[in-house]
Amino acid sequence: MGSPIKIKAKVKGDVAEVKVLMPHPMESGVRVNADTGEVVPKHYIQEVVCKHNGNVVTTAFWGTGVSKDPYMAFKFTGAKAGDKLEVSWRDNTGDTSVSEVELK
Amino acid sequence: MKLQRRALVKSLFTAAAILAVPRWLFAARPDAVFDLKNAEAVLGDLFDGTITESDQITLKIPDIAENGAVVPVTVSTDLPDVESISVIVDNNPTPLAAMFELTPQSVPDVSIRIKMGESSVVRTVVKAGGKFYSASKEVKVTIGGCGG
Amino acid sequence: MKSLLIACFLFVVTANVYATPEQDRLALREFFTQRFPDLDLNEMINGLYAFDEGAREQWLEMEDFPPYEIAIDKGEEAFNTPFANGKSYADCFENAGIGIRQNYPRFDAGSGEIITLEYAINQCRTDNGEAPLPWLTGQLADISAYMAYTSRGNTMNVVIPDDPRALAAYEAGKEYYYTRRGQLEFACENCHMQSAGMLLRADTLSGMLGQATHWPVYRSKWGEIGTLHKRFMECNAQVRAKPYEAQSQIYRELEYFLSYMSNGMELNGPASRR
Amino acid sequence: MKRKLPALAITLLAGLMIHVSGMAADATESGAAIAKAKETIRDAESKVQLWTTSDILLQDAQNAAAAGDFDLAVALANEAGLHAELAVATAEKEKQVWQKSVPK
Repeated sequence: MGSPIKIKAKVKGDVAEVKVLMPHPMESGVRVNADTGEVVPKHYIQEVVCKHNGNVVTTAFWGTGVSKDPYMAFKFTGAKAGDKLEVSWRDNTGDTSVSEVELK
Repeated sequence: MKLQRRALVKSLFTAAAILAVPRWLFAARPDAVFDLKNAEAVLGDLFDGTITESDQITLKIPDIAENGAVVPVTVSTDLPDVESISVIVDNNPTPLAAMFELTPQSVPDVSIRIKMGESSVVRTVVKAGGKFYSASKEVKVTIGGCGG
Repeated sequence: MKSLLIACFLFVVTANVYATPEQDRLALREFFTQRFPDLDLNEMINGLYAFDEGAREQWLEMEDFPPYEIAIDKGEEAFNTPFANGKSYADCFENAGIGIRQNYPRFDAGSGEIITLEYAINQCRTDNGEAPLPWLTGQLADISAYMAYTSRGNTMNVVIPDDPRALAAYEAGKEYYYTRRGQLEFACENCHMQSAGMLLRADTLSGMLGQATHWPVYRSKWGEIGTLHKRFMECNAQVRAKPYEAQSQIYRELEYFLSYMSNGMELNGPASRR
Repeated sequence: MKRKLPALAITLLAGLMIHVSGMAADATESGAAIAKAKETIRDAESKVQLWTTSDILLQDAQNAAAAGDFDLAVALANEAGLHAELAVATAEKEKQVWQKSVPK
């Protein structure tokens, strides 16, 4: 189980503005550990799924070019306060994390 | 025991819900394209059709990146029926950084922070109404995302 | 004539040696007012982003959801986790450790030492039978980040009591700041006063005012949150001066001086930087 | 020994003799140079902040000695000591002038 996902979501009109921060090393597989001289193996999030009341609203597929502790923001319509928003990720090692918040 | 049963019922319900929603939600991650080392190959493999430049896409990214390890990118567009938004960094070892699959519920306005190993053209390709549109920008990097 | 010269000489010597910390602070603010007449000096708590518009925009985007929030969460959890003896960090600090960052570093009359916040955190641990944490990054920086976060918006209020040892510590920190060192022979002052707001290669240099208000910092270059003393060590190494140990006496004195110079400014830690 | 050695051999031999007995340092000399540099550095460090270069040069000198390149080891050790002396010189000069930079 990966680190908890941090989600900030607010509703303006019927549009939800969502910002997500996911603690994750996002190792590209080309970085060399300065202490050991060894290449740090690839370890990165490949897929992020965002669900509004259980329905997928956005899916993100990522490569190794996304920054450490990834951030993403997106918007969707048809939202109101109290709705559920779930964000989950899966990385190349099969590790996952999922968090849910209520829209405000 | 009861809980497990409920979980099972719930997962069956979820499976049913999945079957009911449109197929395009379940496009798998194009793993092979994410491994390609050449931007042209990425564009050719990922987008099955002509890509036209569009001024209806706003690609917000700094001219000079503060730090190549963290470059903020925002893509938004006025194009209707947006299905996906991709971000490609030509000079990165694997150029395809991210691909967002949107739904009719989405507002086509996404942000992400990307790594850039060196100065490069950054481009976005928007799939809308079955067609492909793009915008690009040259970004200078002063500290590489791979070290420094 | 001769006596006038002597008088002048005496005046200069007196001014040099006996400038009070408060006179130093006001003179420093005047220096930056002259250098940047159009700048609101309070903006200098944001370091280089007070000067560099392009960098500032990217920083503001980072601040939308800054990566140091992860450290604040972890720090809060660690802060509230009791020690093996049942006590906790809250027992070691005034006001249970909440909203007090602006008072550090402080002079401890008992030991005659300068106590930085990180020093106090580890002191709290060892006093309660726990092993001290590494100084530069990790849990200590997380706890420091949380404690700074609870103090945001407060006004920097470092006190130099009427004690010759406190004043000597301040003076030692001041001398350190203005002394050239390392193979490149740069003083802190050369970069952060003379050249503040200008480019060093591709980096816009921050100004001295506000340099101590926003720690610890998540530097994208580090890819993690780190303490002020990590930055001191890095600055030293950049001018090819052999860094001292984190929380060494001289670095604590330097922090004391530097923080006093930011008195009256808003505490805004933790922060994100390039 | 034959009366007539080929000219090339004579040149080589002469070169070798000069190398061993004349200009070149041996393990003892490089060891002494390294010890002296260490002392100079230690002495300087007790008074002032060193340059990072002294430690680096000293390490390089030790590496050179370990690799049998005693000439290089001596040169690097001397340079390491010199950098320590320069750090002291700068610090002493600065003692006199740092006050001039303080805004009044």
